[in-house]
Amino acid sequence: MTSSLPLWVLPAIPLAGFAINALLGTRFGKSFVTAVGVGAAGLATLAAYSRLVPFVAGSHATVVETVTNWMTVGTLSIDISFRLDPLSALMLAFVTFVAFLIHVYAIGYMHHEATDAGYARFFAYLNLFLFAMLTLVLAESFLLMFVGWEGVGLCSYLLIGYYFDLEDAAAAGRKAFVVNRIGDYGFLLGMFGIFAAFGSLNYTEVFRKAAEQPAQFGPALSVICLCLFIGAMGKSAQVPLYVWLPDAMAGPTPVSALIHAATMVTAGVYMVARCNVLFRLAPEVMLFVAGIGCFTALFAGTIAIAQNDLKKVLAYSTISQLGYMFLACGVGAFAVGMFHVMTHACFKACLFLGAGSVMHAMSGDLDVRHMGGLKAKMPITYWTFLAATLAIAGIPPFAGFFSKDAILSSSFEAPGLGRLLWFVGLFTAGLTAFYMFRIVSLTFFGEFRGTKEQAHHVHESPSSMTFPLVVLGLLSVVAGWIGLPAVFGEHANVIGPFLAPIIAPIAGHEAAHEALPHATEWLLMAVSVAVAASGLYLAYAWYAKQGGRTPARLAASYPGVYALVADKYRIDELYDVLFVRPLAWLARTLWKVVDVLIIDGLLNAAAFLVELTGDFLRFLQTGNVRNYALTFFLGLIALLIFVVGAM
Amino acid sequence: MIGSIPLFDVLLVSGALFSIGIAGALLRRNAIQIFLSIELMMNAANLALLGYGAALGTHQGQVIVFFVIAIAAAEASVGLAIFVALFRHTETIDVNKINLLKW
Amino acid sequence: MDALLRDHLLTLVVFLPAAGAALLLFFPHSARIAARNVALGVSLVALAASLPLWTRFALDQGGFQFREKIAWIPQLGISYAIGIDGISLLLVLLTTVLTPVSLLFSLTHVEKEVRGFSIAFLVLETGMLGSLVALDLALFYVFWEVMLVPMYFIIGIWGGPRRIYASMKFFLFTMAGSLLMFLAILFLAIRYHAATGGWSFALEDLYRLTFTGSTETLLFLAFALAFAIKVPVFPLHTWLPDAHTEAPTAGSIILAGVLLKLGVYGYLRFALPLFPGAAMRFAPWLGVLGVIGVVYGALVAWAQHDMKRLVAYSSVSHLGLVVIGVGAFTTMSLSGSVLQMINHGLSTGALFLLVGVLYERRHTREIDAYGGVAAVVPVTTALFLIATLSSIGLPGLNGFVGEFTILLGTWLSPHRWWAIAAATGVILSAVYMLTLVQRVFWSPFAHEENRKLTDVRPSEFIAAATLVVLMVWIGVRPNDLLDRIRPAVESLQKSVAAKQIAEAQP
Amino acid sequence: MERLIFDAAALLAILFAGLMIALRDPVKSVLALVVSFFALAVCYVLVLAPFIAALQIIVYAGAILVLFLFVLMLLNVGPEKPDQDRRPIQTVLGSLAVVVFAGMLLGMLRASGSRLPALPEAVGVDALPDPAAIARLLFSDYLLHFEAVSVLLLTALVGAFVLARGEDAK
Amino acid sequence: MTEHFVHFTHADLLSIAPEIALAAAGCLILLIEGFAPALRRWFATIALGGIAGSLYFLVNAPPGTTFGGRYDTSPLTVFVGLFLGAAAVLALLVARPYLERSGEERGEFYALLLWGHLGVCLMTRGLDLLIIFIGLETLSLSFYVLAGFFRRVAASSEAGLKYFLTGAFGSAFTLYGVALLFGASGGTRIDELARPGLADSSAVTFGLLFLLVGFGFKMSLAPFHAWAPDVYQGMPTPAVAYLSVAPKGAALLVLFRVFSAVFENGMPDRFRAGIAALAILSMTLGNVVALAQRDAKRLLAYSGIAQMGYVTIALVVFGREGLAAALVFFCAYLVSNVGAFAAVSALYRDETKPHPIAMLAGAGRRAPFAAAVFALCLFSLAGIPATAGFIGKFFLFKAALEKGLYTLALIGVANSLVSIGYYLKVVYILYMRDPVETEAPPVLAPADRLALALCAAGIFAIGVFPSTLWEVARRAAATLPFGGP
Repeated sequence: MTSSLPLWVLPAIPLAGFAINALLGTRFGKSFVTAVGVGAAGLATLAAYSRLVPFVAGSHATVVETVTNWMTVGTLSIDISFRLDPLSALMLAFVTFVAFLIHVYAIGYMHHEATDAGYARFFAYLNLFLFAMLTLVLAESFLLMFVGWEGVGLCSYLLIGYYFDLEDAAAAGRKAFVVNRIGDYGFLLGMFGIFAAFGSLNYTEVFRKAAEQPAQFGPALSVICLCLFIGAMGKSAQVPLYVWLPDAMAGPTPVSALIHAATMVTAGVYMVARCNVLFRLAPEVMLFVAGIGCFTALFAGTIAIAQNDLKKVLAYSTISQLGYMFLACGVGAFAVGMFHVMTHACFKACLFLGAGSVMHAMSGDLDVRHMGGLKAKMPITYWTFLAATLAIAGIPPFAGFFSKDAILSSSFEAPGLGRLLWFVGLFTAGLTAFYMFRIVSLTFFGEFRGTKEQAHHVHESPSSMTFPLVVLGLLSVVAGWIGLPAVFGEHANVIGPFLAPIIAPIAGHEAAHEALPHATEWLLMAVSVAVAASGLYLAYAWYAKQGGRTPARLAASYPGVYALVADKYRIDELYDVLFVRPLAWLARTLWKVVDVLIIDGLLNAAAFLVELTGDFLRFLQTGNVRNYALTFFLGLIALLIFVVGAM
Repeated sequence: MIGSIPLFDVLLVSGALFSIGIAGALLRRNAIQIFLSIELMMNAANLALLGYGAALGTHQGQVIVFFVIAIAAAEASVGLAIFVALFRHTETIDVNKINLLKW
Repeated sequence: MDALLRDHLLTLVVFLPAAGAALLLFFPHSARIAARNVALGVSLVALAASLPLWTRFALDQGGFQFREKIAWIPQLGISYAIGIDGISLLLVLLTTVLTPVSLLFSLTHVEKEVRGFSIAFLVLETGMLGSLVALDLALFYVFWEVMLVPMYFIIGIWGGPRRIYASMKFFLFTMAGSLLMFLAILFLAIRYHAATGGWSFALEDLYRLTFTGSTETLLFLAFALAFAIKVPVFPLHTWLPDAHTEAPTAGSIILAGVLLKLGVYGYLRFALPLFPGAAMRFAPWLGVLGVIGVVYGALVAWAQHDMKRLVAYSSVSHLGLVVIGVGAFTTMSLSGSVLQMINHGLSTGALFLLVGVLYERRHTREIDAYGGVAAVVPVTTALFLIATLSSIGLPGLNGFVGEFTILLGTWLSPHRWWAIAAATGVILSAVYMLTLVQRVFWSPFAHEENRKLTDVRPSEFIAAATLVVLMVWIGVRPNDLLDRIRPAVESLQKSVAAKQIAEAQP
Repeated sequence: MERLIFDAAALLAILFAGLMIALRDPVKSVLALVVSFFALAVCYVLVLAPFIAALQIIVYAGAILVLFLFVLMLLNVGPEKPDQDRRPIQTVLGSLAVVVFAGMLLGMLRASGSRLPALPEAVGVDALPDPAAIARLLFSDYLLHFEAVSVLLLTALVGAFVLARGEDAK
Repeated sequence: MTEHFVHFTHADLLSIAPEIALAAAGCLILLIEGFAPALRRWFATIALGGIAGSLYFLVNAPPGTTFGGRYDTSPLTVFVGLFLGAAAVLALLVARPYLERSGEERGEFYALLLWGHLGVCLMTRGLDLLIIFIGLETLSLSFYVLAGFFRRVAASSEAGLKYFLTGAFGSAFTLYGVALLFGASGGTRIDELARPGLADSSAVTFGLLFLLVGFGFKMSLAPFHAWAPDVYQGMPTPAVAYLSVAPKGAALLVLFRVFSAVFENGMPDRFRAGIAALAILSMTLGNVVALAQRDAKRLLAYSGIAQMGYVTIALVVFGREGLAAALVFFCAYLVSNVGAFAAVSALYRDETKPHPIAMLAGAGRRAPFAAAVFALCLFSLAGIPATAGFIGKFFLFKAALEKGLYTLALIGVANSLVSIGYYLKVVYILYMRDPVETEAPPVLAPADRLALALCAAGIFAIGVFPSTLWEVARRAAATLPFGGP
């Protein structure tokens, strides 16, 4: 494929877009900005597919393209080189595509959101994000990936803080960056460990060495993987580092859709999958990953039930779904995890955009308690939203069903705690179905509960917004079909074999797990569908039919529990008390006590002492000559005693 | 020889006078008396010089003393002039009272 | 002229500013504009003259280049011996870049005693350059001290409200260290005399001396103290916040940008190679102090209400990292440290500059006096953001490369836990810098008087943009610098190793 | 014989010296000093320095001390009042110091004095050195001193003139 | 007895020609004062001419000793003579405008200054304790008078009294010391002291210590310093400028001569320790008390006390290398200190009032040149590199370390740290404090400018190119009699 354009062009295009918009955007007005920004995204997508199509069609052989050497220090030598293999291909495929759609959506969404300057800034950031994300995905070395990794973090920071003059937006941006930095700390240490162990940071070399003599690296790896996973937890909002994601909803909705649902937050999963060789050599860490994932899924799900802010609910569901993905990775089903990443990108993006469209219609109001009956007013939004909801709820044949089911079954068949994980996952599935349909019911069914002017302002969004909705809606129906379970036939599952090569064989670990008997498969499917369906029904019955009396009664009867859940278990407050305040106190103390009081105090005291001595001795100069003569004479005597006395 | 004067008699006298001179210089308050004491110290030195000179059998001692007396005279004239000049301002030559310049 | 450019290029670079200062002496006291422009012009010429150093620098050799040697006090073997290796090359260029930047900024902001200011600044530049290129300890000491005087005046005359205290503190702190170093230098020369019968203060000659443990330790401490104060290493850092805060913006830029580096530079150039044994014995202490510096500086920075103080403490934190890199003494960490010196010079310089932009308009450094000004001064905000990102080590900008190589290098050294501890700086720096950004530029618009804030003037923009460009350049092509650092660092390590062996067998 | 006279004169000198510093009235103490100087002159003779003895009487007792008296009259400073402002520290420390010093000095002088021979006996007037010898020394070895002293005296002269001259000049 | 009565050779004449020139110039001035007061304004010129002449004769004087080994003409004395001459010249330059301002322009001032200078020259060139004593007295007498020169001003007269009483007290001890040494050596020539076995006699020890305190008094070495601040404050500034430099150098040289004659082979440790104690006391006391001073001249007095403490280290080092270091130090001290006093005399309007430092506030703007030179001198006194002061300390501490006097060196640097405290205090008042008074200080007279410029030039010349000075100083010191190998 000499003719095809080199990989570095893919990130380069949005970077150029960013540069142009950042420098000139404000001068030439919105249309120019739109052209550049969306154009860049589109071009990037085209470029990506121009590489993807031949790749998928041809042999899925890994391609590594080196641009140049970035830095060489001592034994460390980092090339700027990109890698195209099934894993990055998958990511590339949906990242570019979804990103493009969301750029399009943003045209309409941001149009009256922003001044020219703001508009330009927004698209510049979006392009920058796309650049960083592509770097992250295509990087061939951990360090280059880290560049993208921090880059996306930066963009999320900038975009969350897009409305910088809102207190909580500004705070949320900082929070996101700092929490991510905590994860990056882990990532950094992981990289150090890797370099110390393997003497390189290039995937190819590291994974090869690891796969060839696993025994040699075993102990080191468990630490390394733990550190890496901490990084992933930060980026992918897993307990306990998830706290930034809900706040991140303060950003414009397209941002939430693109960064905080579809792409960036899945980087953690991607990284874990990327390092599957290392992780598989650290089984205890794998278990940890699965555990964290599973718990996060459940934990976030429960919070989602009690939230009334549309985007908040979606945010928690995102966290929960990310939990699923880690669960999959944790039980060794990396391919399945990535599959869910892909499907989730479609339906969650769709949900967010739908939410955005609703918000748009409700003139900025996101509280589901003010909505209701929007079905009629905004059909497209409704239908696409519904499709995506069914997808996330795991109703066949929607996309979510297949990926989620695959996760559940692979955790079911996992040894050890597998069954437990499966059960929790299953319960969470029901939970998901419930809270998702809860908001659907509250938003689209029943009577409108908002104010008058909201009521007559409500309208369907412009085509630039509905078009992506439709596309994504469709995708959330069909995207799952590339990963049909084995029971639908030998070659029903496309994605699995496609991703198979990234799960490199490790010397001594032959990945031999026999598929479940079909009967069990069917049974599991049935169970999960049943659970999901019941969740749906319950939500429909309670919120759409009887207008939420039962839940209200429940909430009333257990006020404490309800309050706790509604307050997201007050985790933020907990962190505040545990970490933030003590550190702030420490900082102040160090400054006021150590710096000012002790160090400066001592120095000033010394100086003062000298001056004081001077001020005192000064008065020995009495002005009386007799005293002078006396001092002279005493001096002489002292000298005499000193010198003669020594004889 | 019985009658001859041992050198250290001379020196002791000079030492004693020197010490008395110092005592006067330190204990008197009247500038003139202080200066007198200093003159006494110089005479003590003269005595020592003469004693040594005699003991060493050289006239140098006397020559030195000759010069010292000249110097002392000069010093006296200047010193007294200074006292007079100061007295014009302070109306006293009690050095305890003369401390414009201090600290 | 050609000969001058060929054989005495370095001298030219060093003394151009001083010549400019001498020229300014003859200007009438009232010629403010002229003085300004002449100073700026001279510093730019110096910059231009220093560029050939970069282009003509031979990458392949570890030793000193552009050497010149003229007898100065022949009886004592003191000579005007100068030359640069990769390390000093970069610092020299940093100096020649930052000086015009500061002067450019000051164009519109120094109104009082312009002539004096310009003179002081040019003399300061010569002092800094001189101590960077000196290869003779006596010469080095002279430049090292000469630097203090103009900086004392710059802080004391053009500084903030507590400028007197700050300038005095600055002077006394630095003197306290360097006086001991002065004795140590004399002692070295005397030892050399005793050993060889000849006199010399030349670095290369004194490198050859070897000492018994205790003597070496004392001498090392004498040197190290001087440099540690300059760096500054915790707990000798308290002069820095005051000096940086009270100094006029241009002064802060130079202080943070260059003067602090001279501490580390001095350590690398003198203390380390002269007394490797002691240096290695004390390396753990150095590392520990560095770690403390990183965390302590960051935390205290977080607690500040004053923008300049915050940035000043951030310097303590960053320099702590550099010190760790030196302490770890691996090729990687050393190169990282050198690179990080440049990075810190650029990023912190830019931060001070932009804080200065706000200060010159609002005349307060209180963080709470601002808030939400991004809307009023977008360009300033953007520049400040970039500087911030560079200083918190965002990949793609210069800060990251240095930070990463230092930490990785340290991790590979015996002192792995330093890296673990110091890496927390990654988190903390984000905490305090982003807090600053949030409280000054973001969050709701707080004070009406900020409405009339004007965005950067062209001169200010050029000054800041220069730095930003350099940040990006180094971030993207660090090799341009690393290639020049490598030979210097390797030869440093070689000489140290060699001398340690020499000291091993008496 | 000489020794007795010497000791007597010496005692007298010391006695009046003590008196000189003891007396409050400056005039009296000048007179005491005059006596003490006369006694010293006697001692000078006995240590074989009649020429100096003469000078002592003429210049010192004659001129200088008279000058003192003259100034005292000019300024007519009365005696110190005993009660007023005595400085105990100065007095105590001073006296102590003098005692200590005298002790050390005398001890040293005894030691060094005993190292040198006693003075040769003066038998008869002719044995006394003639001033010519001194003059010879004065104009040979001590010529330079002689010239130097001339400047010194000139300085003193001018100095005294500068200070003591009446205000009329300016 | 056969040769003529007066021994006075041509060589003798040539060797004292410098002093004759000085004396003559003084007389000439007095004559003019007496008979042609109209020619007043030429006094300074004549005085300068006299010094120029004396220096000319000094340089051309036949090397070797004259007056029977009692008077010395050697590179050392020539060097010191030039040093003293420079001090006198600068003092005279400052004196003229100063006296004009204070309406005291009288010939006696110049005459006495010249004769005092003559006395100092005698001290430095005399190889005979009595000559030295006479020189000392000549110096003292003329400066007693100069101290009280402003008869209208009480402070001046008081300064005269204090200087006179303490000075006379001090020289009595010196005289007794001379007597004791004469008794021990049987002569007054210094070379007669270089007799084996002399060193350990107690009389000699006492004699030396008496000389030490006598000349230490002239050097204003603590604890014999008490007169200095008061006298400096009351004395006309130009006279102080000279007094604070030249006699100190001469006194130290004398001490060097005498000690190195007596201790031909090494100074005994008890003496070393004693002198070191004086040095330490002087440095510390001078610096610490200077911190507390509010009057410019008093501050400089204490700074001078401290500086003498430093240079006394050279006497502890002893021998020719010690002397060489001391010579360099004194040259540096000359330009810095005289410059400082010149600036003081230029910066204050009313000479007869005290000189509070606070009055200098804002002088940096009101009198840029004088203030700049003042600051420069202060930095030089503080020993900042590239100034003369640094060079002085450099060679001093080098010599000390070479002798292994580590403690002394450490105390020395510790003290110079303290000293920075008050030197910078003045600088900051000059430049960083807003003026308390608005009227400008007197316009600089050309002579003042010249003096200041010369000092500044000297500070830089010595500070940047010290090698020549060092070489010359070493050559000069090499000719110190009994300087050891």
